Amino acid sequence: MPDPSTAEAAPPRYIEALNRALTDAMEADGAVTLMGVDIGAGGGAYGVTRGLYERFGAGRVLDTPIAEAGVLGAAVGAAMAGLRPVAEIMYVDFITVCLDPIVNQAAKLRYMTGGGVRVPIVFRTQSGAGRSGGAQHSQSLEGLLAHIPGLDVYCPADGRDAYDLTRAAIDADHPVCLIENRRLYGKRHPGWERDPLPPGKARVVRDGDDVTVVTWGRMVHETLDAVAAMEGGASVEVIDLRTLVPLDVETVRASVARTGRCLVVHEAVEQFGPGGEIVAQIAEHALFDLDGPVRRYGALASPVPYSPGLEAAMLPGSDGIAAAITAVLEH
Amino acid sequence: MPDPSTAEAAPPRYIEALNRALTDAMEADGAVTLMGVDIGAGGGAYGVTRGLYERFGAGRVLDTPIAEAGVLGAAVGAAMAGLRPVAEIMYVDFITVCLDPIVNQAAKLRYMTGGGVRVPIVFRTQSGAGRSGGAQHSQSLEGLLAHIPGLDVYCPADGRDAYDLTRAAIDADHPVCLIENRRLYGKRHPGWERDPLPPGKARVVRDGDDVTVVTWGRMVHETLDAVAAMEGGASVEVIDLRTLVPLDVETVRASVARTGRCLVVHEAVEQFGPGGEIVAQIAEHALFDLDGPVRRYGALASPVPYSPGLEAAMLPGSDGIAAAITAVLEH
Amino acid sequence: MGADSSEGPAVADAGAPSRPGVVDPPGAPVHARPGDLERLLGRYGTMARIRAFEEAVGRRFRDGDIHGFVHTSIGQEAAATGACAALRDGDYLTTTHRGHGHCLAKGADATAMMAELFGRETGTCRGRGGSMHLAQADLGILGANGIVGAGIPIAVGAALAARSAGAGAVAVAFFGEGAVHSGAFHEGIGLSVAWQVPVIFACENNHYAEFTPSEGSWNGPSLVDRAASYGMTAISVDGNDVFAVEDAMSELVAAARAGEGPAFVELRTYRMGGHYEGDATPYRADDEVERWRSADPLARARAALEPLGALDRADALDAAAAAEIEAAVDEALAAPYPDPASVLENIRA
Amino acid sequence: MGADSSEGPAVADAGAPSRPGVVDPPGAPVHARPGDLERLLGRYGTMARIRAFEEAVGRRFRDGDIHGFVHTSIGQEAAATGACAALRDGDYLTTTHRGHGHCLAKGADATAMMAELFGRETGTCRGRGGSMHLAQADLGILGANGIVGAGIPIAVGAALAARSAGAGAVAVAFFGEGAVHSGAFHEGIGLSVAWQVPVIFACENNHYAEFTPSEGSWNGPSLVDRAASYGMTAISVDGNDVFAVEDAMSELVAAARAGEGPAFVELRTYRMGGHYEGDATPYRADDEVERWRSADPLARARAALEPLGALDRADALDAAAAAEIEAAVDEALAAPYPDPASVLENIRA
Ligand SMILES: Cc1ncc(C[n+]2csc(CCOP(=O)(O)OP(=O)(O)O)c2C)c(N)n1
Ligand SMILES: Cc1ncc(C[n+]2csc(CCOP(=O)(O)OP(=O)(O)O)c2C)c(N)n1
Ligand SMILES: [Mg+2]
Ligand SMILES: [Mg+2]
Repeated sequence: MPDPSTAEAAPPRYIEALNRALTDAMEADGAVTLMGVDIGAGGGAYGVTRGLYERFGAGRVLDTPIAEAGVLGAAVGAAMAGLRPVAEIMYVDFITVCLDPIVNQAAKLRYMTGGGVRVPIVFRTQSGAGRSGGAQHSQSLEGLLAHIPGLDVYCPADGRDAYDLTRAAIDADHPVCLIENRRLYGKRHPGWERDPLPPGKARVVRDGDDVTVVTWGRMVHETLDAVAAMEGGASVEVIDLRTLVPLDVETVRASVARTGRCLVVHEAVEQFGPGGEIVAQIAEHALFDLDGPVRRYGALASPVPYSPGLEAAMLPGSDGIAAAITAVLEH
Repeated sequence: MPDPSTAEAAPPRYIEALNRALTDAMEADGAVTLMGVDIGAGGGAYGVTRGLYERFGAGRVLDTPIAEAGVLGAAVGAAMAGLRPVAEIMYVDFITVCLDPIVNQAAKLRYMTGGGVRVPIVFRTQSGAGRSGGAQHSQSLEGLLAHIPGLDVYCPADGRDAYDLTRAAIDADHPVCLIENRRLYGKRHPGWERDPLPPGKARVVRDGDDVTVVTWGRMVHETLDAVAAMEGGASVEVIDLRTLVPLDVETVRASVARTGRCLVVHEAVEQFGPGGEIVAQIAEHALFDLDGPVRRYGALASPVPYSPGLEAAMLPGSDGIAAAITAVLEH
Repeated sequence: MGADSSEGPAVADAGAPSRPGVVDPPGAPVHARPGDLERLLGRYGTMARIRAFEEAVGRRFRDGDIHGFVHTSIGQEAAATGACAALRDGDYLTTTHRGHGHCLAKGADATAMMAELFGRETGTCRGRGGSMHLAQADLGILGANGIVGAGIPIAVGAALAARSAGAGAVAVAFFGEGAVHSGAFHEGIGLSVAWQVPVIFACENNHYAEFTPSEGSWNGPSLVDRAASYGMTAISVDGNDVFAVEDAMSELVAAARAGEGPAFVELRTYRMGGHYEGDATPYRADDEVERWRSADPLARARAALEPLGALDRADALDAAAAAEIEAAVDEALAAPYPDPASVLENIRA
Repeated sequence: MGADSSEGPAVADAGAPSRPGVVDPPGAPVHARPGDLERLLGRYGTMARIRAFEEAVGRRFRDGDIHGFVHTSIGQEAAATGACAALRDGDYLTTTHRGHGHCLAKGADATAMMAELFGRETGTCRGRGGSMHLAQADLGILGANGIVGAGIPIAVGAALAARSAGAGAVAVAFFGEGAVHSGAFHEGIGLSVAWQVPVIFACENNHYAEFTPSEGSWNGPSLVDRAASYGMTAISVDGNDVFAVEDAMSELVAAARAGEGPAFVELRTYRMGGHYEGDATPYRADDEVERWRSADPLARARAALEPLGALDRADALDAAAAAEIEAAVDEALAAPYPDPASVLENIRA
């Protein structure tokens, strides 16, 4: 997929990779149809869909009123009737107003009909705290979605995956929640020339022997920063899960079998959060590989506070990650 | 609280305990106000609120149209303005149509206002699969709610707790999700004469030395059935968590420190489900107490199928629990 | 959806106070002209099949062959039959927890439907869905739904896809009058108006939402005024007159096919049974039910067939329907349950 | 809510195609009689304070003192001022992401509000909420809201509680015209009608929802027709004429206090700034903004004050507002940030 024309000197920004993936998917298949609030003429709240309205027209890039439950329900119907909708939820926090079409309709319809329908639909959304978005614009809710059988959950951490996972999500014949990270939109990440990986395949971002850190999304970069800044030269393996569902337990298990120690890092709240699944998978299947406790490091059990100092205290960051790695190593 | 007059020979049914708790709370405080679809003149889909409309009138037992998001939003406003609403969501599956008032409003308002408001509200709902309710009427979604800071989550497993946790939920000055189990409604459980326990306190339902089973809701009874039927006389400790938030990690940890083995059982889907939190708490803080892997046993990662045989294959039941206990013991 | 009678007390014996009555039933015969005989017999046959199906459902439920919640549509056969008569292959519909009639009228096979209710591998959904999730994509039946209102935006989306496909197909959303208060109704209707897609909102007003009478309970406008306020054609018809329904729907469907956008129709009818099988309906007066019995959609069709001398043919259709459904029940009861090992099939595609 | 300009490309430079224009502004002076002078000066003073506050917000945002998303209400001061002038202590309101004006007009302290925007411990919400979650329960301000439409049912519930309390209090839900398509609007309004509670739905039609003009985009009825269809009083007033707003609101509020149930008012106004601070508004024509500048609510109040010979007093109010807000900014900037160790306070009560 990285053909010569896209393997330019500077890798595209994450947001450009998303835009390119949408463009390429729309070029490749006339059934791909975008819908969402301000995604058309306005180009999207953050500009992800910029230019698509002009290129593909109002019939394939549908601006909608602020009626997300209706829009997503319509996307479900459109998917069953032959389109491949990509419906945007401007912030993942807003799934609270439109969860039924995701959870009770899209996720279940193929199963409930005994395979009688396909629901090829992408729920595009984004999260990303740390900029005083306030409690209703800062949540990381991928754990809720990952708990619902029938939904894939993809969380690209860099430009390459932004492109590949968007294409994979649109190509899939089942519903996918694609959770972008808005604090990565403006970033150019190395690795654009990488071969694409499919969903369900984790990526070892950094090799190491002493401890395995399992993470995804923006926390991949926070973890790399933490490791780079750590004294003492512990050898840290960093795994980017890329997709929570499907979950690549094998790669995690193989790494932990070597390192004997594990830390799971995520931006979501720790309490009943997605990290529990990964810890549980290890505790259930790799307990005797462990030389020390497997730990989670996520956000505190609090709504996201507005004030920067409070927010920093609530969210995981590179300092905290470094401390958590050290704690796991020292145990 | 169990005064002589209520300590009758046959314990009340679970549903009667709920009804009595609502009645007593409404008698005790004129601000307690019920609202929901068909809870008034109709007495509730399952009869939990029967008689309350006649006793307290239409001003305190409000029938509503099928508009759950509006009703719950109104409950939030009413709570901030001095009432103590108990809002019913007929099935926990329907939180998908009304999650915003729960997650983005009720759960966060006190925090977001720096303590400026109190939101004393109870979201009453019920779950309980295994009777071919189909994929949209059979989910166990307590894990979603437990992941949201600001929400308490109570799951009474017997009549005593049905009463006590309902009273505690209504008395709390913060939002509580009270998840009843409809397959327990008709049951009379021993232990009605027990002293009430507060939320956040787990209950050791059965003492044992070889393995700890942590569970809640209807699975408490399935576990007891499994243990009763098990051959070989393994000594199984059974803990009913009663409330997921607050979570009584201490009782679990102390038990596991003794038994060295642990199984978490829940009716919810295992994948990214609530069991992960409990396993993770043990793996993080009690790893070296373990003599074997800590395991989860929950529902398969599937929408709940309608056909009884499929549903039985998907849900945890006493046979499966017995097998899981045996597996944990044998490891 | 109803009481789990095996384990909890049913609501059936609730002593609900009396409630405001509902409107009087319309009782005239179906308005048919002589040339309509064959068409009327066709519609009567469909209604008879739905009636026979629902009656069998009631019996099999009481016998324990139907495992989950089940809601029948006895008394509402003309709405399903008349509305679906206005549709053709390629058109879509969504329906509700009370959707057996719509599925049959759109062409679903009674044996496969019954097998679905019995949870069998040969069911329309291979036993995975049950009554509340009946669906058959190749017939355009995009599903019954257990979430009130949820099918409305789904139909809007199907209509959007139909418009994109350009073959003139339409979508119909069936729903009860209880759904109009939901956000899904408002958002779905709003989108249909914004996009001007070919969808018909067919609201079966059977006067009750569960145990609550819909008239007079919530104030607010009539169903037609409510829908018209969004800026679309909105009409109300006698939903127990199969021709009245068919004629009205045919007009609305033709306009939608011609690109004139969405429309709404209220089908005034009555739910003769309980909300769910097992509901003893303490919340409504017996004489109300009796009064509506005189407006039975099948009886009214027979009243039109009588002067045409076709009652014997109607009897034959009744007999054929009874035989078909009996055979369907037998065949479905003999069908295998799904293999439990297949429980994880079809979660992803 | 807007671009995180520090890290992603802002939408500001999007080359959006031209869109249909919006309605022409109403430009007449506020309609005041001589006896109204003191009242008009009072209202003018509030509007001047809101204007000064919002302008300071813009400056402080550009200087980096305001941390999150922020949406100002320049051009909409008459709506907030006139509407809140009809309220008294004990009444409730809910507002939106664009709620500074409503909070000030209902009596919130500018210093505490500014401190909140700066994330300080002395803020109305101790720095936990920020602009989108401003609240002050003792003034009946039940919160700004980051979820479009969410405040509507909350106000309905407050009105329910007010009715139970029996002291004649009312609740006002402020929201933008973009919210009327949401399920929350429909369900909230529907409940208010069902329950007949004392709530006023105050819809500020500033003609844009983010980057999308609201006129002509979604078809459907006018705001007033939409609301009237639920069976409540629904009126539209010139939202840039502070007296027109106050008079209309006073009537609706009096009726609500008297037990006549909910009502709706459209306040026609215009958002002079961008959707959020930093939005360069490529989606609208400069001349449209210029035309609306002639309808500036403060200018129109001044035009009424001029013949009354009170312009100097208006100038004094401007100066006082400027001084108050400047002091508020200084005091708020000097206030401490919350102690990070307090991050887990007030999650449960
Ligand atoms: C969102 C939601 N709320 C509540 C229910 C429970 N429920 C099932 S059917 C029903 C009444 C529906 O009434 P109506 O729409 O008139 O349809 P009818 O049953 O009369 O055909 C209710 C409240 C539900 N299934 N979904
Ligand atoms: C449920 C939801 N969907 C989308 C958004 C993003 N959003 C924030 S403000 C806004 C436009 C609101 O327009 P309007 O109601 O007219 O208010 P205005 O900004 O004009 O004051 C949108 C779409 C949101 N905050 N909540
Ligand atoms: Mg009905
Ligand atoms: Mg607006």
